[in-house]
Amino acid sequence: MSSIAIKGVKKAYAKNAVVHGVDLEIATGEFIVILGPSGCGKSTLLRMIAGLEDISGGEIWIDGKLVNKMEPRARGCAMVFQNYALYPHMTVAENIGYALKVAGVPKAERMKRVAATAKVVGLEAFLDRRPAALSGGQRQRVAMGRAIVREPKVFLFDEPLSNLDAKLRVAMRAEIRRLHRRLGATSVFVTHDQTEAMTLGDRLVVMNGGRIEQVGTPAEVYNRPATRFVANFVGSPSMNLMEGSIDRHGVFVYDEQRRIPLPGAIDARLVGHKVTLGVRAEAARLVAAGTPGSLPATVDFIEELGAGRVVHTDFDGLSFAVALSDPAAFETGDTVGVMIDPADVHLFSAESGARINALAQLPPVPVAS
Amino acid sequence: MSSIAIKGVKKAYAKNAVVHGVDLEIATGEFIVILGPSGCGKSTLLRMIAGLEDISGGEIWIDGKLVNKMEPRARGCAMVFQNYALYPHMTVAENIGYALKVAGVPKAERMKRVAATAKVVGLEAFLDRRPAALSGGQRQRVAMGRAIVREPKVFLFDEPLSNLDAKLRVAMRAEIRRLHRRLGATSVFVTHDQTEAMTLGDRLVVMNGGRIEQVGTPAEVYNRPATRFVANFVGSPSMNLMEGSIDRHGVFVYDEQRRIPLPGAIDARLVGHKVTLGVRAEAARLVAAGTPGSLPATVDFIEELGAGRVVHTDFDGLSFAVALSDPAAFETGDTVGVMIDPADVHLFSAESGARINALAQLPPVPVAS
Amino acid sequence: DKTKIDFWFGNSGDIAKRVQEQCERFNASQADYEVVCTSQGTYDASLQNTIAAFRAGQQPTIAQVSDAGTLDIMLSGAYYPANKLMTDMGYTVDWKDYFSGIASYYATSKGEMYSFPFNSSTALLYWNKDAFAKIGKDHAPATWEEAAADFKALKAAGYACPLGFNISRDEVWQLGEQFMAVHGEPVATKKNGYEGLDAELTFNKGKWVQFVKDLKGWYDNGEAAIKSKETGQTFVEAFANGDCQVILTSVGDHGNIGRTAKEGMNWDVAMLPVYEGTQRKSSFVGGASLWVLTGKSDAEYKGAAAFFDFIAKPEEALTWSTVTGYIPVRNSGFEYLNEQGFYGKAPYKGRELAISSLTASPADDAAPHGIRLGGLLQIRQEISNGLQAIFIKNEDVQASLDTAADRGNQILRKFEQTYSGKTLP
Amino acid sequence: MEKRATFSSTTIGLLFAAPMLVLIFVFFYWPSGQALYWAFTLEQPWGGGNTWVGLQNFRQLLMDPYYWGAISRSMVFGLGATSIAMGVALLLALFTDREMRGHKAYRSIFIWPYAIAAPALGLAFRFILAPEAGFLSLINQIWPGLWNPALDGTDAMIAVIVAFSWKYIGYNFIFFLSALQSIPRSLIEAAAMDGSGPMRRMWDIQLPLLTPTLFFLLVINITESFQDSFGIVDIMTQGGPARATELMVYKIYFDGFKGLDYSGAAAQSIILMGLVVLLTIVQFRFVERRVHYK
Amino acid sequence: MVERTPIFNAICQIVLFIGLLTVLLPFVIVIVAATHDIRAVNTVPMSMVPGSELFTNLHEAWVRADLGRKLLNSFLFAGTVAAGKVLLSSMAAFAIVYFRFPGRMLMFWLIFITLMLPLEVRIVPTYAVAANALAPFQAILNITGITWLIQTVSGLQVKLEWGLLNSYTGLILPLVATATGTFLYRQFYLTVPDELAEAAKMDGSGPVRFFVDILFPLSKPNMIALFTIMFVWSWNQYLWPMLITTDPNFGIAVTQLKHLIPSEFGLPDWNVAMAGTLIIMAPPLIVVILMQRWFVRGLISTEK
Ligand SMILES: Nc1ncnc2c1ncn2[C@@H]1O[C@H](COP(=O)(O)OP(=O)(O)OP(=O)(O)O)[C@@H](O)[C@H]1O
Ligand SMILES: Nc1ncnc2c1ncn2[C@@H]1O[C@H](COP(=O)(O)OP(=O)(O)OP(=O)(O)O)[C@@H](O)[C@H]1O
Ligand SMILES: O=P(O)(O)OC[C@H](O)CO
Ligand SMILES: [Mg+2]
Ligand SMILES: [Mg+2]
Repeated sequence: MSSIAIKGVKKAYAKNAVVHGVDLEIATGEFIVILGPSGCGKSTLLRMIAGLEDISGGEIWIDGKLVNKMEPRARGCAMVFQNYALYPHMTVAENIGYALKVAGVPKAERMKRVAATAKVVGLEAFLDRRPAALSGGQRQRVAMGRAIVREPKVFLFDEPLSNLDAKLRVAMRAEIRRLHRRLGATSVFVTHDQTEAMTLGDRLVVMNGGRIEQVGTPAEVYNRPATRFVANFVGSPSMNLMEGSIDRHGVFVYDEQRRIPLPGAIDARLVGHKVTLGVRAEAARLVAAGTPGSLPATVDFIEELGAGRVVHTDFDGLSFAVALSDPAAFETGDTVGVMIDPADVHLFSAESGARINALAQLPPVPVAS
Repeated sequence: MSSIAIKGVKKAYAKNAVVHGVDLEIATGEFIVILGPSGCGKSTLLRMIAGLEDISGGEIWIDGKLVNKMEPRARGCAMVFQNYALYPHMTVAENIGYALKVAGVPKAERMKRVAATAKVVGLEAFLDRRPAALSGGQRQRVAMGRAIVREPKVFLFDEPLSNLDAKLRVAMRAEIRRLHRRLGATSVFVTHDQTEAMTLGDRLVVMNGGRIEQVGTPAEVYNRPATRFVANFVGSPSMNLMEGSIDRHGVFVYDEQRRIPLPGAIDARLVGHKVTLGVRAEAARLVAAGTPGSLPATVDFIEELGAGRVVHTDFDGLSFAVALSDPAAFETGDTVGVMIDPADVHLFSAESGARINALAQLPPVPVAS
Repeated sequence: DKTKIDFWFGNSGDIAKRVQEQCERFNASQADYEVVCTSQGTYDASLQNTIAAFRAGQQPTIAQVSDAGTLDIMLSGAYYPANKLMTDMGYTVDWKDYFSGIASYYATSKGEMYSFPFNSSTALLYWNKDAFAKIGKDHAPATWEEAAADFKALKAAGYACPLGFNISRDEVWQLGEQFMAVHGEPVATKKNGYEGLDAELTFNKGKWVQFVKDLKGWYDNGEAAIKSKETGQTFVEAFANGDCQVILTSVGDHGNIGRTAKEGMNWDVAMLPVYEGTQRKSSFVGGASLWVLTGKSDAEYKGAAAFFDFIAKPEEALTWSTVTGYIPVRNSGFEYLNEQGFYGKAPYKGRELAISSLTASPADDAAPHGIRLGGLLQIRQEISNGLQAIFIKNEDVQASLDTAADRGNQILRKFEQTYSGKTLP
Repeated sequence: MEKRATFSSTTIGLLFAAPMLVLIFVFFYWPSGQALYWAFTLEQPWGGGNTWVGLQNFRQLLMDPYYWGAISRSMVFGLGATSIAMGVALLLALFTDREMRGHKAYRSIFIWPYAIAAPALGLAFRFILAPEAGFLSLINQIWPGLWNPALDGTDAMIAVIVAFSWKYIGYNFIFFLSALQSIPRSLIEAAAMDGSGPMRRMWDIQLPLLTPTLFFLLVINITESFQDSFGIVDIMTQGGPARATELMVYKIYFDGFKGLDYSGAAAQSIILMGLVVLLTIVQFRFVERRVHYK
Repeated sequence: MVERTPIFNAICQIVLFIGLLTVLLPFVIVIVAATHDIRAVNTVPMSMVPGSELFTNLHEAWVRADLGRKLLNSFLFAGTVAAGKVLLSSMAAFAIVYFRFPGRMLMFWLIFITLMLPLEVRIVPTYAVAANALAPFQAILNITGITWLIQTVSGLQVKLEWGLLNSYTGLILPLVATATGTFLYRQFYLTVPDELAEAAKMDGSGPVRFFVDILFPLSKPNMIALFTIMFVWSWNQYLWPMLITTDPNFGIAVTQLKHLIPSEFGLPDWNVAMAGTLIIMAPPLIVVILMQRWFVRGLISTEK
């Protein structure tokens, strides 16, 4: 049974629509990550689930109950806020225990549950401190503790890691993951950081401009992006995208010099149509300039990543990134050849941005210059 | 000739020393990144260069002039602040042109230079807006423009990207890189994000607790960390570190079950001493449990990164990460073997944390179980 | 238990202390009543607070109202007339015993006393004998002509302030009203208002205009100086300090000056001068009287009557006059003081001149013995404003006094309109 | 300006506001309403009754040149005192904010004047500013007659303005200093890097960023200049000499409370209230429109 | 900052120092005058060398103005007014900021306008209301005919009466009814992050709990700042206390100044007056000095 069902949910602020009819089913115990750029309506959706925002249209069901008109406290959700929203004048113990206190849980029982929660989030030693005397990571843990203590059916996270520094973010990610495994509660996690999304989610929901672009496992989303937007948004460096059209020979034409053969037979209806071609940086290879089948480019600059490097090349103004795991044999300014395996090519309709599915699944075909 | 020379510079706030004698030479046109955890004194060092902070000891030379007692404005440095520090009551054009106005540049000339700068940072369309009406990335650009317009000898950046979201951070990184290539001014860039540091710097300066731990190119720092601190701090996921000692056979002993042979002859003086052994996640391999020469471990969890994945394994409580580029053949809970190539091993003195150099340079030796 | 009655008064400072002492003496003298005496700070405040409290139904039993506020309360209907009170409470008072000047200031046209004269005074001329000796004089000027010569001489002898005066609202009464009184000139038509609310101010038409011009002349010549709180020293302080040689002020200040005068300074008082050829008339009574307000219980009224009875005792008059400077309000009190030889004793000598001044007119004189104008405090303010225009802004004397009279008349008309339909008792 | 997170219960909201609303109804609006009624009548001071006179009170006032004098003097006083109190406080706050030696002492002492009661203040200043006895008597010894607030209207106005300003320097100082301290340090540093010296920074950066505070204080100072001036004028000059310091509030108090002309005073109150409301609305429009950078 | 601006620094220091003198001078004069005897204090010009009569004068002022009792009253009065303002203002501001109901802005303006019309101006009608604080309601009942209705129906004469003259309540309530506090609190509430209210909602608390558990304790620095301002303000009130308390038992310290100011009819003992002034102005000064740290902090968070 699904834990949360979102049916055609819409949101408008004074006629200004920001969520345009979202449908989503979340299974019990699932960890769902909502990913999307700033302003796309992620928080709004999450807050509608929480009950902090009125729903302008559609229905939200939690555990089989229609909650559209239900108060936040009645919905059985707990929320972790981006800035944690800890009560600054309360100690850690009081922060964690506040929901229980409001619910009228007797003091002894409350203290027991707070202590148990503190153990889960590793804050036993800090129960008497105020939030101001905690580090960022510890505050984050208090926010988690506050959510856990109520034993909610659903956890809602609104970018809970974005205020932490890079190193800590990675560590907390692992911790959230572990916690989820342990508690097994349905979780909805909002972020605009794709690494976070990839590493955390059982499934990702990629949103853009108030609409869902794709729902799928991290691997699906990465390997078969449903839209050009998803292709561009997920993955670092971003997928290389080129605008062009398909000619009669089943070749993608970017300009006269740069033609990329496409795998398999082309649906006749696509010929002459504008499409976007995408190639992941790690799917392309760099070869010596002039290698047959390669496209000529110059090395713009090289990003050293330690474990690898990204070579940014330049196709007459269009930049194209190639990820290498071996040390680069090239320097800035060198002319090189970029090799693209047709099997690794993604095609999107230039018009709608939707994936053109047929192509990538066909067997590769030898490259013609 | 070096553009900036820092000689034995110290800083103490009311007897509380926060920078303990730093020496650093920066060549003209170089892009230096100062990397280190929060509170290590990065900003303080940068601000001493800028003249925003008095110097408690040592000397700072810029362009051959001792600047210890020089006013900020006289030093010819421009600074980009973490929160941008834009003047909220001025338009973009006024923000960018303020330094020129103060310098008494006539209005016509000023407007010309502001327009030119705006073009460089891509803000032509926003010149009349106030900062409040700009997005994060645009604000960042204004801050850059404000620095550029003065054509300074030195650019100082204090975590200028940390307020941006992940996607934008990557894009701005590339922009700063390009700008540096174009203007060629000496730049000092402070960050605590190691990816940023690796991708931007000609050389990195890794700081910790008010001291420099290592100075070197990104590759040097990544491949030959000078201290255990650097090894741990640089790279994502962090280098796997294990405490142990070296036995007479030149083998690193972690516990009775886990012994890792070390390459080459061991300096006799090291035998029996406590050391820290480090292996990067991408230097280790996962093999079937029981493979000779492998160390037994269980798979804790797997982080899907799209272009690769990190398998977190567990050595009886000690976690060990292995990065894979191919899809993992293992699942959480599986028992696996971790394979470490002695050539990829880093050794640090457990006492001082300093790299023990001799080892890694020697040719690899076959692994004994 | 004792019946408590409230008594609000306006004096402050030393005089307030004396009032308190009197209250304590009364409380100690009998066991039935306790009078709670509260200073409201100034005469104005006493009246205002009383009105506010009355409107709120929280009025005191007894309130002190200054001479100038008399008509404001007389038309209110908010009081229990003194004569009726005493009769109702079983006291017989010989109303004839009051000095006629004092009585007529507070009585109705039929001669009924509606309030009890309490601290009565009149203006006197204070002069520095030492300074006058320097110019070869051993007596105070009796006429303004003589005074003018004295001021000139004093100035010539090096005195910076032969005459000290002030023209603030609270200090114009001795310069204006009292001047007109002793010269027998009307302040307003209808016998200074005694004969109707439609009286009009006339102070801008008689001798007083000349006096103001003279005063301005002395002032311009440096023979007279304005001394006030604002200049750092009031003219009373300046006199006591020996800085000013002549001042006109209330006999109420006699005690105060005696206590604060510079050591060894010889000074004395005299009646206000008149212009030559003028027959001296009685000066007006100053100070304040006590009113009993309506809406209180019989017990409280009994207490009030007892209090009035107490303060009317000759011994009280003696004590009161001794410590303040105020005059006894009744013949019997005056006689008692005389019997005690009070006016012969050093610090008190001269105070009898106040009585002489108040009774200077022949008994059959028809001139009014007071002023009965509504809003008199505001009118004084207009006079003060007029004088300030003259002395400070050097504006024309006649024009300024005309303006003051004009504005004063507006006040009178508004008063008349406010009480339209009412007539003076 | 608006909250995202709000509560929906109107009843509870009203209950929270109720105590304040009841109090202002009883002690502000009801009496003010009464004053409004009096303004159209002639009210007997002892409460014996009143006569309806329509606009007569207003007509008389508006035809009285002295009343217009009081209005213009009030403006002079309000603007003069406000600009001195705010100007000096601003200067002191700007300089104190530079955190030079002794700034902690300055910071605490400059606040002191606010703690002093207007009457006590009036007393002290009367003492200080008295032309013959006070400390300014020195001036008169050098240039005789130069300073005489007792007889010179301008001097008197200066004296009350100075006394009022002195008190409000403390008040304004606190607000300016807090506002200055909440300007991000990095803005000042950025300006320093841009080559701007301390004085220039004050002018270019700090002052513009203080504008919201400036306007807030302007409203408060002007309204306070109506209120607190009363105690000072009453003790120092009583509106004199020659009406030179007769301000609107003082005149209302004097005519109504001392002169027992309740109706005339009520009419003046109505005019004053209209004036202040107007002034504040103008200021608010200005604040809302021009001053918010966020 | 590494800045060498010796001339400008010197100018600043000089200006600050002059400011310091200007601020301190009146205090010094009051103190010195309080040490003189009556003659010395009336000498022109007064000597700035302190005399030896301080304690005599303080004692005399203390006794004469009955300062023991009056100071106690002042503390009670100023403390309650300040506390009342803090409480009512925070509640009213809460209603204005955190609720959406029709007439909310009207309410804000109704409260705000009270900032503008000083008590001095409407003192007489206010006094009348203080005499019977229920008079407005009585009047409403009368005008609407409810009184008549009740009387005809039940024969009972409705007579609401609550006199406040000469009571602490009367001294305090009218002064509580002003807007400054509401204004400051509103500014502060606007800076409180929305997430805090949302977190509380998620934790199950309604508006009342949120106010009591979160908002009120959070505003502690503002509370202290407002309390200090209001304490000083109330302590220094003059006209209203003077009017409403005719019973010396309810008198407060500041109005006692008038008993100390030498009147034309009394001795010019300014030394005692100044000694009294010294005593009377000390408590608010001490409060300001003690609260200073919190005070500035409280305002910082309100301002921005
Ligand atoms: N209270 C509001 N009134 C009007 N518009 C709003 C309001 N709250 C949000 N919006 C608008 O709704 C859109 C979606 O906002 P939302 O906060 O859901 O974005 P988000 O995806 O969470 O972005 P971010 O990553 O920046 O948090 C934005 O365009 C925003 O401007
Ligand atoms: N004005 C100051 N007074 C006292 N100590 C200070 C001051 N400024 C900084 N410090 C201390 O100096 C140390 C170094 O601070 P610095 O700001 O240089 O750190 P950082 O490396 O820039 O850290 P972050 O990444 O958090 O910006 C810290 O421990 C900090 O607490
Ligand atoms: O000084 P007094 O007490 O005599 O009174 C003077 C005047 O008569 C007051 O109106
Ligand atoms: Mg969001
Ligand atoms: Mg820093």
